[in-house]
Order: sequence, then structure tokens, then C-alpha cells
Amino acid sequence: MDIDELYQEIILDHYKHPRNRGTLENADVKITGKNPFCGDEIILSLKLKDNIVTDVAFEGSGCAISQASASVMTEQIKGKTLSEARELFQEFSKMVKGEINYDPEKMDELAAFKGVCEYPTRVKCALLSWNALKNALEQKKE
Amino acid sequence: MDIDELYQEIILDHYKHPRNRGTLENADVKITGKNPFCGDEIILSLKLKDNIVTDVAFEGSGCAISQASASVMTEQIKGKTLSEARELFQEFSKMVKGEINYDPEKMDELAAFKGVCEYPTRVKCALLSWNALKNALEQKKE
Amino acid sequence: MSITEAQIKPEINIKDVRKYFPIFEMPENRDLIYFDNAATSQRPLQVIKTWDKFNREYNANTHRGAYRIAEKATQEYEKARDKVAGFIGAGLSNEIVFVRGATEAINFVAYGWALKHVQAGDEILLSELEHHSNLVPWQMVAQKTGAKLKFIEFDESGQLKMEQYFQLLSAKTRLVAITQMSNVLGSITDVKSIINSALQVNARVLVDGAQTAPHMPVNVSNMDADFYVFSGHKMLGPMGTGVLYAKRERFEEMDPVFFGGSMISDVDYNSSTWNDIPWKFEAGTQNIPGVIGLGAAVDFLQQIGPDSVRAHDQALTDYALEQMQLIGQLKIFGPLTNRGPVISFSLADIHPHDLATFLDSHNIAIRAGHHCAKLIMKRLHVPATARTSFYLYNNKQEIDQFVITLDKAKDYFSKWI
Amino acid sequence: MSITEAQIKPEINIKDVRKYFPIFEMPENRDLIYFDNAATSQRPLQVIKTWDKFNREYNANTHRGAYRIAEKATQEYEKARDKVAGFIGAGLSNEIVFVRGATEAINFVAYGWALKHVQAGDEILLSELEHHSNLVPWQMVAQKTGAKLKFIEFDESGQLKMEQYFQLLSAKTRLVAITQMSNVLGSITDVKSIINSALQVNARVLVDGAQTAPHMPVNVSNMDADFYVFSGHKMLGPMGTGVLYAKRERFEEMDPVFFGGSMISDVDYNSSTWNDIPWKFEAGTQNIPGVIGLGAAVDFLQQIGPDSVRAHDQALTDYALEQMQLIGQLKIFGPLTNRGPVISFSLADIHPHDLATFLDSHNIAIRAGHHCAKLIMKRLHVPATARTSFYLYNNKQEIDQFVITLDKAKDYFSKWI
Ligand SMILES: Cc1ncc(COP(=O)(O)O)c(C=O)c1O
Ligand SMILES: Cc1ncc(COP(=O)(O)O)c(C=O)c1O
Repeated sequence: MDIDELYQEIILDHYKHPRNRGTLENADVKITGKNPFCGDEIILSLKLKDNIVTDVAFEGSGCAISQASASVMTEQIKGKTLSEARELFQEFSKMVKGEINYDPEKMDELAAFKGVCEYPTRVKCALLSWNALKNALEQKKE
Repeated sequence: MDIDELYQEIILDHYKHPRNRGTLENADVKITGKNPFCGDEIILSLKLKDNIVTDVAFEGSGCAISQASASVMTEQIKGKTLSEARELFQEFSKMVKGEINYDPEKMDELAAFKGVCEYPTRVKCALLSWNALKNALEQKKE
Repeated sequence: MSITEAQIKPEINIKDVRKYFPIFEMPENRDLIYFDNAATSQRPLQVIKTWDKFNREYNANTHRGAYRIAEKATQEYEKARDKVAGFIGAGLSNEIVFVRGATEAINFVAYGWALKHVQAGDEILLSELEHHSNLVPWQMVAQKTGAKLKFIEFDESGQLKMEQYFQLLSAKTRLVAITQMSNVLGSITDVKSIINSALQVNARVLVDGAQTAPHMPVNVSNMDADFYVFSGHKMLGPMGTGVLYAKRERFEEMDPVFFGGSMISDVDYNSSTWNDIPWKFEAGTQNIPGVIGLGAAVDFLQQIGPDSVRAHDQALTDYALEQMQLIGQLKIFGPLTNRGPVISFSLADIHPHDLATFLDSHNIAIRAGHHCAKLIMKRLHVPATARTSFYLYNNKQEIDQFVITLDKAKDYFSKWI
Repeated sequence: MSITEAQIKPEINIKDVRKYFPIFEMPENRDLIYFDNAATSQRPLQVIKTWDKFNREYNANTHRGAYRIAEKATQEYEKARDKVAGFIGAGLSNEIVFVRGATEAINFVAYGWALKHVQAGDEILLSELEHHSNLVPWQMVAQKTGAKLKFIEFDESGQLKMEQYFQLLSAKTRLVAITQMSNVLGSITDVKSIINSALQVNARVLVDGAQTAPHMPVNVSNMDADFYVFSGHKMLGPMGTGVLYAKRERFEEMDPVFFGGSMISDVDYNSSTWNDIPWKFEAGTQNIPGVIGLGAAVDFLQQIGPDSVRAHDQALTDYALEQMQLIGQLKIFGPLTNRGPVISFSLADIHPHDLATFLDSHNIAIRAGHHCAKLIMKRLHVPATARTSFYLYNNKQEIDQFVITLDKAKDYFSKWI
């Protein structure tokens, strides 16, 4: 097990310098994601317009994986349509769970999290913000 | 395992021709013994005078061991003092549980139950009437 | 048929399945005829090895440790859940909660669901065929809630009186708790029509599958049971394992029963919130290698095929019934058809315990007693019965031996009774 | 000291105890440093073999079968009860009830004793050190009865504030439920004086011995605890085993929790009576080989001697604390003395999970998280800690390796945080 496969530079860089950190005023959706087994927490705020994620920010505390994942996610989904964001969630999930049939083309910086699949308990960390996003999008639908 | 060691002639004879079967009118103590694991049941009635078991009878249903043991017991304790009966209970218990320090002199026909110690689940059968007796004597004391 | 069922091809032939069971290879057990399968089954090497492997290779607590062996333990534990879900045709793995056995599963439903949803004046329908484990918990519920227990009788052949069931069923019926196979008489109940009718009065149905999950194909989705319970140790799995299946909606309306580690989402001084189903119902450290071993037992049964197991059991049972009836003064309690591989009987006036001891001295293990089903004993007006029960490693030669020994027992005791 | 304790002479030397644990012999585990003993222990060959032997030689259900292997299973099961009674200094074997683990044991007391004996207005004293398993069941009791929970705090060193306990204790106190050793901070509570004072206000005391039974000599009679609970799997026994000890009088005033087979004396349609203590509390088929395996674990610990285990653990803990404190930016949560072999800590700003993963990649298994003790996390104002915990097969070289790897982790993450 080479630990560097997990802690790629991109990840640690996002951990140190998280992008889009904070809360959005007048957010359209605000949602908390929690990992009951470890206590990590993410609060996600989203602004949506015409089915597009116009702005997104996150707060919370947790490990390098969960925080970096949230940070990368915010960059990746900003400007995307809701259905594109949903698709990204699916592809990213598959990748970190070690399924082979994901689309690597779509991953961009998210590819840095590929090594997570070797660490099953850390999969939840990588997915914490994404699950919050999924719940937010479902809430929005209703 | 030789089954004849368990089912001695004396035992089967008492099973077929139980002695002192029935209930005593005006019994001083009447008590029921039950084996919850198998449903066997003994109802014991005792007449006592000056600390002596003047009469005893039993009713109930059960296996050869429990019924024969009750029958032999009634014969053995009739005419004995309460403390002699208690002592007999103790010696008999030890014998059927396979403990070595019992007094074989005291056993008389009870010795027929020696083989029971090889069959742990049947020990409860042999002791059913005796435990009822013990409870009866304790009740009497109060 | 679920995916898991379809994927696993029968690979083990039931004809020579006995060789997988180490207990019969022990010198002392070479001649052992084990006919107490309704109490617990023996375990194949695959199950024993699975338990062993866990303890020698990746023993760790699940769901928490961020290290290799803990991750492996967690994955194998959750894989067993998938296997069990597939085995009984549950739609979702999270409809499976692991418990100690059928008894605990029923108690979980009694505490977690019934105390919440059963009210004074409601009725709970049971049958006289029930094992104490599917009777006494409902007495507790009745006492605490003011609900009434109603009992469906069985007819002379030992089959449930279905007309009586339909009569008893009413708008008051909140729950029907019924065994799928009697552990004393072997009678099989028609749970499918029981559930269909219960649906019409909006009653929930708990099916006690302790005797069926080991012996015949089970599909809880087709059956449409609300709750289905069984014990791992009666179907080749390790002792200390059992399963509570419930429909997702039922689990959602059910409170957790045990509180503590792993079942929480958040904990504060005076209140807590719960983890997701099914973990919400699995408080504290579970019998992890037991559950993984149960998964191996399921694999084993799938490799033989539940249909083959059923056919084998049935052939043995038919043969045994035929042979036993040739013995004079032998009385069978229970039906001759539509039944499972458990046969209660009496022989002449020999007390069941004496008979069991006699058979034991000839290396045949049967059970004698009330079999945790006192209502059946009351109805039959006997304090106890002798009971023989078969499973996949038993064979006709053993039954022949059994029948010969019954004859011997009759001779032995005949001059005395 | 009970007879059993006195009879068994230390025969296994703690110095070379590791060789009895097969997990460390697996090629993949040769370099495994297992420091998650507070979650679960590894199991010695003796325990694994005992389980195996049951399943290969005398697998049968207990307390019922009148045949040889069932009799042997019953005897061995009850012998394990005697061994456990001896191990914790219980006066009577029937003061021991087998359960799945500490969690179930506490829930049994909550349902069977507390719901009956705790009333609105009563108070239950807990501490902030409690594991969720000794907290959440009491929240349930408080909600159902209207009793109040009161919490004893711990001081900066992680030790219970005893003065506060004495202040909280009053005529209203019905129950004190307290851990004997924190599974996070390692602090040892003075249960003897807790119980002495509780007696004066006629309060009952439950002691959570999950972390002490494995690690130090325990004598429930000297301690005079009403209830004492622990898990078999943390003290070398099989998973799925645990113990509820209660004084005879407490068991007598306690209702059964689970209903069903084996726990009854008589059963009728609408009501039932109970079997004797302890069987009254053991409904349905138990984890029989698990319990017998727990007996083997007790034998193993007796052969080493609980005092030797304690001395060994303590030497390791002292050494680890000393070495760890040499690392800059390493913070120990918990006391430095009067403590057990479990150490929570943080290192620089590395998140405990990242630290655990880093250590795992160096073959060191520790835990990261809230350790089922969220009240401690709240009090410490951290979401999680890293935790290392030792047992009898661990050694100083492993601690050296651990400390070196902590240093490496600091380097690794330092440029990023
Ligand atoms: C029909 C039935 N229900 C319930 C049980 C209880 O199972 P367990 O003892 O495994 O909890 C049994 C087994 O004894 C049974 O045969
Ligand atoms: C102090 C304490 N109490 C209770 C428990 C619960 O034990 P189990 O999970 O075996 O039920 C644990 C173990 O996690 C513990 O450390």
C-alpha cells in the first residue's frame, strides 16, 4: 500500500487551501452531511438558477479526504446543470468505490481521488460532500 | 453404554408396580414437583408426626426413572425421621450425580439408581420426587 | 429469483454431502445417527473454516476501524447480508438484520414494532402450533398493550384449520404471527394465503421460518411477509446467529430495541438519533464471524440448491413415515403429507425420555419432551413426545437402523409396561 | 479470591504469550501491529480450538437433548458459567447470565430491572466518560419512566470528579451506572468508593467492566456491585459473547427481557411462568460454542494470571506515554497515572482519520473516531481522537515502531497543514 496513491498532491493542496469555503447568503439549498461513524461534518450551500449551479460553498471539519473532496467538488460543479452534477456524482461514486465502469474523461481533478477505492472506510470520507449534494438536489426536486 | 445399567430390574418393577401411589387424605404437606424441560410431574403427600414420616404417597406421570424413583423413595422414607429423610436425600443426590463421597450403606434399594449418573439429563428425572420431598420438608420447617 | 440465487449454480451433490460434515468423521461419532436437526443442524467444513479463517486472519471489529483487517471484516460481514437477502428473496440487503436466533428476532418485533403499533382491543392471531418463542413474546405484548391473543387450532392431522383462521381474522386483527412449519408435527402452513387474507384487513404478518429456511426454498417477496425470522444454527450456520427480515416500511416504523454503540447517528446528554437501517437495529459488537459463517452456510445451501434439499428431506420423510407405520403401537402425531422432515411419535406406552435414552444407547440422537410447544402437548393430551428430524446429510440406511432400534426398544420395555 | 482462581496456577508466561495467537503468524500479518485492543482482542489458539472442537465433535443444542453429545454440550456450557463466576469472584454461578456483549447486558438491566424499579422523579447517575452503550439505554429508561439523568464530569486529566459524584448522590438516586475504565481516556474509576457511597443512599450500582475485565483482576463480591457487565470478545473470547453478572437479589427482582424457548417453566395460552435464574434470562438457542470458548479464554487468562496481565499492560502503557510525550505537538487526552492501556491522542493538526490511514499503510492498526463516547468528544471539544490500546501480546518494540511512525506521519503531513 503506497500512501502517496491516496494522498495525492492535489488532495493535500485542496486540504490546505480549500476553495469555496464558507456559507452563501441567500442560498437556495443548505444541507448538512454527517458521517456518524467518525463525526465528520459538511455544510453545503448552493445557489441555483435555471437548473444551473450558479454558486456553491462548504463549511465543516473533517479529514483531508473529506475536506479536499468537498473543495474539489465545489469547483467541479459550479456552472454545471443539475443533471450534469448528478451524473458527476454517479461517476465519482463509481470511481471511489472501485467500480471499473466509470467515465475517466469526466473526472478532471476528481481523478486525484482514485486511490480512495483501496481504503474502503475512507470512501465515506470522499463521498461525504457528494452525498450532501445528492440530498440537496433531491430536496430541490420536490 | 450398557442400557441395562440404567434400567435395572428393580427400577422397571417399581415402574410397573408403583408402591404408595395415590394421595393421602388429610396430608400434612402436599407438594408438586415439575421438570420444566420435559413436563414430568410428581405430586407428593406426606403425613408427619413427631418429626417422623408416618405416611407418604405420590401421584403424577413421567418416565420410568422418575416414577420408579418416586416409588422407591416412598418406601425408603416411610417411618424415617425428617432429618434421616433429609440425609437420605443428600446421599442419594450425590450418588446419582456421580459424586464418589456418598454412603453406599444407606442406599438399600436406592442403589438401583446408581447407573443414572452416566446419563446427566436423566439425573433430573431421578431427583424429581426427591426435590419435591426436600421442598416439602423445608415448607414444614417454617 | 434473486440475482444471488441465479448466479450460484448447484455444485455440491446432495448424494455425497455427508462428507463435508466433520462431526461424522470423529471416531466416537462414526456411528452417530443425528436425528435432532429440528433443534440444531450440524455444520459443514466450509462454515467451520470460515469462522476459523476470520479468527486467524482478519479478526477485527467492524464498521469503525480504518485499517486493513477491520475493512475486510466489515466487507465480509456486509457480504453475508447480501447473501442472506438473496437466499430468502429479499429485495434489499438492508431489509436484513442479524440477531442471535429466531427467538431474538421475534422479541425484536414484539418490542420494537408491536409495543408501538398494537393497542388495547386489538387482536393478535397465533396458532396452537407455535413454538414458545412465537407465543410468549406476544403474551408480553398482550399484557402490556391490552391486546387479545386468539388462537387458530389444528385439526387431527396437525394442519392448521384455515376456515377458523378466516373466521378469526377481522378488522381488529393487528398482527398474525404464525409458523411456516411446526417444529413438532412437521405441518406446513399456507403462509401465502394467510398473508393474502391478512392484507385484506390490513393486518401485519410475522412468519416464523425457523423450520422452513433450512429445508425449503423461501421467497419473502413472493410470500409478501411483513416479518420473516429464522435461526442460522438450524441451517448449517454457526450458533449465535439468526435473521430478522422485515419489509423496508416495517423497519421504518419500528423502534430500535437495544441501544448503544454503532446504532446511533448522534448522541447528546439526554437524547440520541439513530443510524440508518439496518445498523440501527444492531447495537454493540455483533457476532461477526458467526454472521460471516452464516454467509458460508448460505453459499453451501445454494450450491446444493434449496429444491434439492427439499426433495431429499421429503424422500427421507416419506420413507420414514412408511417404515415407522409398520411398527405396531407406533403412533405418528402430525400429517402424512404436506409436511417437513420432523416427525413426532409415541411408541406403545414407553415414555419418550426412556425411548430417547434407549436410542441414545444405540447411538441414535432424537429428542423427547414438549419441544417448546406446550400448546401442542395440551391439545394432544400428552406431556411429551418423541421427535425425530432429518436433514441433508441423513440417509435411508440411518432410518432403517432407527426403525430396527425402535422395534428393539419395544421389546426391551414390553415386559414392564 | 475464589476457588477457581486459586486452583489455577499461572502456567503460561506472559513473555512469550504472542506465540499462542495464530493471527500474527499469517504471512500477511507478520508485521501487523495490532493496537486496537479496546475495540476487540485477538484470540489465542486455545479459544479457536475450543470452538472448532465443539463443532467437530459434540455440536448439539443444550439443556434438552437426552443424548450423549447434547449432554456434553450442556455440561461444557455450564462449566463455562462456573469459570466466569470464578474469574470475577461471583459467589454463585447462577449470578452469571450469558449475553452477546456488554451492550446487551446493559440493555437487559435497563429493560428487566430499571423499567420496573425506576420511577418518575428518580435520578440515574452516569458519567461523561460513558460509552454510548452505558448511556443511550438510560436515556430510554429516563424517557419511559420520567427519571432524570445526571452526569458526573471528569477533570482535565480525565479522572472522574469524585466530589461532584458525592454531591449528586442523594435519596433520589436510584441507580449509578458507571464505567470502571474509560475506553477513550483510559481513566480508572474508583468503583469501590462509588459503591460504598451509593449503598448509603440505597442506590443500585451497575459497573461497566468492558475495559477492565480483560485487563485487571476483578472481584465483584469485594466490589459489592449490583450489576457488572463485560464483553467476551475484548478478553480473548469469541465474538458474540458477553456477561451480565448480578447479585442474586437483583436477578430475583428483575423481569426476563426476552421470551421464548428454554426460559419458561410452564406455558399456557395467555400466560407463562419462568424457569430458574439464570436460564430465565437466556431465551432461545444461545451462542453455545461461543460461551464454551469464553470459558477457554478465562482459563487462558487464569493461567497467565490477571495480575501479570495488568502489570504487563501497565509497563507498556507507561513506556508508550513516555515515548509519545517526546514527540512535539503530540497531545495526550487522559491521565498519566491510575489508568489502563488505552491512550487517546492528537498529533499536530493531522485529522485522526488521516493519521490512522497513514499508520495502517505502515501496518499499524489504531482507531480514529469518537469511540462511541460522544460526551467525551464534546467535553474535549474535538470531533474525534486517535486511539491506541494494548494487550498482553503487545511489546515495547511495537511501541517503538509506532512512535517512529507517528514521527513520520508528522513529517508527511507537515508541509500541508
Ligand atoms: C418453529 C421454531 N421457532 C422458533 C425457534 C427458536 O429458535 P432459536 O432457539 O434459534 O431462537 C425454533 C427452534 O427451536 C423453532 O423450531
Ligand atoms: C466501556 C465500554 N462499554 C461498553 C462497550 C460495548 O461493548 P460491546 O460492543 O461488546 O457490546 C465497550 C466496547 O466497545 C466499551 O469499551
